[in-house]
Amino acid sequence: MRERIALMIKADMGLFHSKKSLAATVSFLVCLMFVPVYGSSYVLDVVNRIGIAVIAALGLNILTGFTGLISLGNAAFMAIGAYSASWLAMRTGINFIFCIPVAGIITAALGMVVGIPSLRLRGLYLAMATLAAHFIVEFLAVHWESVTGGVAGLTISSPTVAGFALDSDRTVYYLIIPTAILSVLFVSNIFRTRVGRAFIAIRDQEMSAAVMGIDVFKYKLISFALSSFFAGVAGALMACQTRIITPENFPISIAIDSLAMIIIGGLCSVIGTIFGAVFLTALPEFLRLATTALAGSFPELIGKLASLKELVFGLLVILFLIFEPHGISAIWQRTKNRF
Amino acid sequence: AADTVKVGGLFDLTGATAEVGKPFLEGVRDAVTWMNNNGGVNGKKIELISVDYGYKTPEAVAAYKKFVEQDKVVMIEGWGSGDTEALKDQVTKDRIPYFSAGFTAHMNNPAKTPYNFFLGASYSDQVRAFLQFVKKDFKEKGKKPKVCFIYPNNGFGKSPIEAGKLYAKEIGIDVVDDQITPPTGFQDATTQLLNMQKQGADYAFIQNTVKWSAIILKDAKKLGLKTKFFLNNYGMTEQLPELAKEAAEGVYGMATTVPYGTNVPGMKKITDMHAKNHPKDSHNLFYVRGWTYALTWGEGLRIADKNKQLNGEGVKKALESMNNFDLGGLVQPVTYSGADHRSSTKSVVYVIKGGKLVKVEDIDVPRKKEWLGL
Amino acid sequence: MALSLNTQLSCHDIRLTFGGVTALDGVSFEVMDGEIFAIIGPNGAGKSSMLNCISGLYRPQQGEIKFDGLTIRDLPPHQRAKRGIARSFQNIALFRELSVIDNIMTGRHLSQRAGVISGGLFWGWAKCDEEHHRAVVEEIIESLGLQDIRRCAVGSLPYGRQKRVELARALAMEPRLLLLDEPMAGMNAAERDDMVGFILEANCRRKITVVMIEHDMGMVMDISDTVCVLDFGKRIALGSPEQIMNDPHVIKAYLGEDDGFF
Amino acid sequence: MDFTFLMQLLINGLVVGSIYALVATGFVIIFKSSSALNLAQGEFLMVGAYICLYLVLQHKVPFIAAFVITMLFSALLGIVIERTTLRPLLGSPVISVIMATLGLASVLRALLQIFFGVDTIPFPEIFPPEPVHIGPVPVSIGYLYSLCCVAVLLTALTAFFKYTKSGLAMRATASSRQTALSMGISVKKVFAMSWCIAAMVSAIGGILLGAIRGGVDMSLANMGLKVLPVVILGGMDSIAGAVLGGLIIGLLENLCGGYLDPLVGGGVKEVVPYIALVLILMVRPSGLLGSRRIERM
Amino acid sequence: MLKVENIQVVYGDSMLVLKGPSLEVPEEGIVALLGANGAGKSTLIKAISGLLASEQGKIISGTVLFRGDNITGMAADDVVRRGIFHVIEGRRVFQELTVEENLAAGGYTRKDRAGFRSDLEFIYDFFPRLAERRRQSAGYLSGGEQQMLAIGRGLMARPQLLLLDEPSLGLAPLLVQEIFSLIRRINTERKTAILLVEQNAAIALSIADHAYVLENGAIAMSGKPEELNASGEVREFYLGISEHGERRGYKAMKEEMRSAFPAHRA
Ligand SMILES: Nc1ncnc2c1ncn2[C@@H]1O[C@H](COP(=O)(O)OP(=O)(O)OP(=O)(O)O)[C@@H](O)[C@H]1O
Ligand SMILES: Nc1ncnc2c1ncn2[C@@H]1O[C@H](COP(=O)(O)OP(=O)(O)OP(=O)(O)O)[C@@H](O)[C@H]1O
Ligand SMILES: [Mg+2]
Ligand SMILES: [Mg+2]
Repeated sequence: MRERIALMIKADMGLFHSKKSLAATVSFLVCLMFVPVYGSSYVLDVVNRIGIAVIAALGLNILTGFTGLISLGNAAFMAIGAYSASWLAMRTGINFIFCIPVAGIITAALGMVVGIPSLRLRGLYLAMATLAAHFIVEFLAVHWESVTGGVAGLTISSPTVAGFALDSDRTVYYLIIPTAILSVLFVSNIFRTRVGRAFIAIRDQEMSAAVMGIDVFKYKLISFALSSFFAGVAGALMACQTRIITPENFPISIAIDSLAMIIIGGLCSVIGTIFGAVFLTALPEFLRLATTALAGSFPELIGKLASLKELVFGLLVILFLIFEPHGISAIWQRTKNRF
Repeated sequence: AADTVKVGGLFDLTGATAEVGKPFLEGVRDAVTWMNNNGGVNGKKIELISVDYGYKTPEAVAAYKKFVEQDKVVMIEGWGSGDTEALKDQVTKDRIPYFSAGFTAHMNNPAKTPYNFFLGASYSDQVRAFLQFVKKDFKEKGKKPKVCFIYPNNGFGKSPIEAGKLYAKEIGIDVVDDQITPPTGFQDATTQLLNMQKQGADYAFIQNTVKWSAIILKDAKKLGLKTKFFLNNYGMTEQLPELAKEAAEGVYGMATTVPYGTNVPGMKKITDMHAKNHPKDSHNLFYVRGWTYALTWGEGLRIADKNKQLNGEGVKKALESMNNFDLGGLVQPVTYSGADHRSSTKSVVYVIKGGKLVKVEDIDVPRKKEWLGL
Repeated sequence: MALSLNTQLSCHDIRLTFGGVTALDGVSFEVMDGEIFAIIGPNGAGKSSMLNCISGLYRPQQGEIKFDGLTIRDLPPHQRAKRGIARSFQNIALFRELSVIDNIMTGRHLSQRAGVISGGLFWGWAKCDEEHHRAVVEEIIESLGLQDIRRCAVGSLPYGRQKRVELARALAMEPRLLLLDEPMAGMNAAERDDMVGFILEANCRRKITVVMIEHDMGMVMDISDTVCVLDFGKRIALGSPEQIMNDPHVIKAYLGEDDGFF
Repeated sequence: MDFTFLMQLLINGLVVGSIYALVATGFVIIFKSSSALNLAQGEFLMVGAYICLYLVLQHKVPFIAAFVITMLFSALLGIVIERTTLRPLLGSPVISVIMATLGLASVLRALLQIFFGVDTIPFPEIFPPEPVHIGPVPVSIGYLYSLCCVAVLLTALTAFFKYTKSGLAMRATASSRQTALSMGISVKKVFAMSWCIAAMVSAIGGILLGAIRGGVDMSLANMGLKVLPVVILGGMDSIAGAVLGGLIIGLLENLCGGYLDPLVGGGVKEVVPYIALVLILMVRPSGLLGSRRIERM
Repeated sequence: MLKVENIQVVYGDSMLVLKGPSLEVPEEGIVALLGANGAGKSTLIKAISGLLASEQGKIISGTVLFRGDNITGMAADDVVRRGIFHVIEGRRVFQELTVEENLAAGGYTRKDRAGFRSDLEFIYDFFPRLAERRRQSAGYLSGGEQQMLAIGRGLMARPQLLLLDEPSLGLAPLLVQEIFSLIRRINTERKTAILLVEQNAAIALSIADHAYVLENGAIAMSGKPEELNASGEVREFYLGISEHGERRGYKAMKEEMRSAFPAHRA
């Protein structure tokens, strides 16, 4: 009896539900290792952007999907991460690689400050406070020229690791993708433990969470901190990838894209976040390639084709929501169950 | 195939600058067709691969990588300041000449950005020309003229301001005020104008695109301001009188390309192509600008090909060998050199009269060395 | 009956108003360690409000609440939970998207230690800790007969089952004081029997003091040690079940003359 | 001089605020029936403006007639959108609905681009270009119209929600769809109606804005985002709140633009609404006039 | 009047909850439906009122006939317009609306203004607590008050068939009696037929003309109240009456437990 229960517990707690899924994951990771060997720098650029999007969206999913606090501040957090890493690297001369986690921590601290209104604000009202944070950060990025370089922004020299310069898509890949994988693992783990459960409890029933002994405000702040940590790291990686950051790199549309990723991927699903990030980063790329190819044959139509791109994008989003309101992760679950 | 020359084109057809991006693209494309019909690049056809990047920098970067790796283009017709800035190191590394339709002065210093080009007087030189005009125009004795700059808070907006302030000081003009508008999406500039009025500015230079300039002018008209307004080469277009209506009357502005249909030798082929390809579209000087860009780098490609150096570096060299290359009056004659990518420092001042753009005068700004990149 | 005479919870002169509505009006009572204390009264009398004051969801405008002799009046709910107060709700307040197990696991929140970083790494002791508490929860699941639904999302369970999960979640906190708001509402006779069993077990075996609100008079009179009657926010009676049953005020305000249904 | 300056700022703030209020009202109507934020609000404005423009320019329809046709068209559009996009999403979480409105925004923008191109189309002068003077302050006539519209809409909509059966049905539906259904309220009809009304209100806003700006183009949609703080400040479920919020933000922007901008070198006007918003929300978590969230066990 | 025939219901494509029960409500009758938690009682009446659709539930076979018309799978609002009103279990009031607005929403499908007013008066008379709170948001009402409001809404609609899901939930004993006499009254005065789901089996059986027992999604027993009252199983599980014919008490159980674990903390 005891053993049975113990076994059951082990099975419940594992990240992988079967040997097969573990094997599949491992082989996928091995394949990922070899992308830079075969992929062109265009492909790598897209994959790198996906990796960054995964980290950022993962952060947002902690806050919005799991804790139920809708945030439009993700772009701002990414900006904070990007600027603080770059500023640190430039000012102190510390290797950029080490500035990335520090930037994450700085962003986490500021994220907590942004989270303070969550003490009193709920739902869309809180979302608006985070939107306010976005515009305030944007204002500072433009005006605090001594740190941010104003509208001209900052240019970062490429970091080096053990003599290797991370100056190409190929090399940056080995920084971004492992970070993304570690982030996925970390977040999956969080949701097997009490911290993750506390987040979900707060989302589902705040008062009853408080009565269970969960310090609601503290955990909301933790959620903000954790979420902005990942966004900050994503921002720092983005700085590393593009090597020039300006206020225009972090428009509100990035925050909205992050939201779209987690909703289309599946709220409170880690795997869904990955799918969402892939989908929303690759889709515009795909649509652009398609319309460019078409425009080659019908040059007169290029204007209309360009609009068509946006039309298809919007339609896909709507259709997705209609036919799979629980996101890609639900489709994934179903296909997985079939095997 | 060996008998084509590939050129990548990044255009904005759906993003924030689509309304100027579209006629520009059409101009470039018609010019390419025209060149191909008229001998091409010494018999080789130019293949323009155009991509709409929606004014989103990451998409521009991705498209650029595809151009270089998969399409193997020899040069790129770029567009805005975001993509240009983001790619400036990359193009230097890859040796890909990169034309942009932004006129920021810091792109014309080959010591820093050897592969970046644009065509026409920089924003800074336009402001200098404006200041020269003010100096001449201001008649009140014993007083210094007061000027104000109105610009949006972004790279494009700020680009000429420092240069402008320095030059104003140099020639004895007071800059009384900066008025900052949002980059996009405002419908009211009253507070900025009221503040400007308080400072008593005699002249104002609006560094903005036509639709936002029109809003500012309308509000100025509503407030009954006496200030004389000047626009840059994205504000002074055929659209201004349509949008700002009476408020546009008497407003001055700079043009780097002649308005569509102007009676200059180079215009005929343009109006012909237009009648053939877009009989219904109404066109403006951005369409002409597209032409001038394509004709210029088309010439570059031709020279490079003649030198048997049809690659990025060769095209750059070819462009830098151009001296007073004349496009039939469509744009000031083009001169590039290895040390200076200012194609011209001359601006043409227009004024709106009876809803039309009327040429006032040419203003040449000295080609000073220390102004390179500023 | 071996009831200790230590006061565990004392409420003194509690007054709670919402705008113009007076929900509680100078209510006082004491709950002994280990007893079953029932609060009854007509609808809207202020019973749930009283529990909310004890668990910290409402803050009374006036009065004193002491737990183990220390005032808890100004503590936020989670700190009261730390002191050992657990509760269930009248309108079920489970975490709808979580499974039954995870709902009950939240009850272990205070006993667990893992933080963000150790949790994220899920290595060594964080893992052991999780396994250990999981085992405790499995035990509670078994003793309340919830095995068959342990992996179900609670949102779609029938009302009666949800009430039971709520009790399990509260028990998982290993509280000293358990507040139950209508634990048997919506159950049939057989299920009521089970529920009474669970409550008595909690009280006797786990030594948990119980304060409960119930409209099932038969059950209240049978199992509680003390009954407090509220009406219009005022305490109208307090005493042993026998005293209450015969109290004319209580009969008039609450029970009715005809006691045919219990 | 300084007093005039203040007066100018105040009056300009009020009239500009009235446009915000008008747009914000569209948000509130949708929110009141479905608890969702319509992020395609800006595109709704654009549709109204473009349709009216198209009728006037291409078909030479007199402005009043064009206005009426635009209203009818918008109503129809509201219904079509409800049918095709919102109704299939009936059971989904609110956040999905919000996301869908974002997709909708893309679709509407793309369609408008395909039909009308990306150029700024000059708006015919439907109001006399000469401003009227309120005291020393010149005000564009378009803004006066918007003030009137706001006043009319405020009373009409408030009465509608408070005293009519349909208004009650809308509020009931927002509160709980399932329970509303069990009352015999047709949730579908309620949604159709609210999208219909919201689209019409937005069209009015779009036409006025187009007329005030003198041209219509894709950037008109930015107004949707711009007005968000207004809606939240007033309280998302209050028409009066939207109006109050609009006026307050209008005033605030102008006062800060007038007095603070010169001090810090511009751009304050853009953030100030947000800073004020957060401060006010900390005191009133559901906006100035929004109904408080019910949290009770 | 209402006839449910072999109805099968699944939730979310897979979970079969109703396994073909049939049931009938005669004109002007009161029918009680008993059953354990999770037996599917609420599901059954949701299937009648059309509210299943909003919970991912589906009727996969069987029919629901109302006065001879097939209303299987009809939209909930249409069902209400035909005269069937469902008082949902668990006090689903419109929290943000005031008490009076809630009642008005109950009368949404009505056309007669005068009757509307008099019914409102009638409800306030019957539930004075609601009258006191008429302008207050319903979300702030106590549990019992919300239940009163939910029932009040059902009365406002003046349906021909009223489906009541656990009306006595959370109501004080005195009020429970009153509510059930009210149900009787509505039944006789207004000729409203009633289908009643109730855990308090004793009182439900006391007013019903006919009763069904649902177990595991199927009808396990049905008959006149007297017949059910006589059944051992019903007595044991639903009425809580022991074999000896008296109400089962918990006193003994408590004594037993207390003596089994005597040592209380000192
Ligand atoms: N929305 C739903 N989705 C999935 N399963 C559901 C849903 N609603 C109910 N169920 C399941 O259907 C079964 C019957 O539920 P139902 O609510 O009809 O029971 P009931 O007899 O009314 O019980 P109670 O007395 O507790 O109200 C239960 O096992 C429940 O888990
Ligand atoms: N947050 C609140 N705001 C306003 N009024 C409230 C609030 N909470 C409770 N009330 C009012 O206080 C009174 C007492 O409510 P309470 O919930 O304590 O009653 P109760 O005794 O639990 O009744 P029931 O048996 O019906 O659950 C009610 O009239 C209710 O309307
Ligand atoms: Mg209560
Ligand atoms: Mg039920």
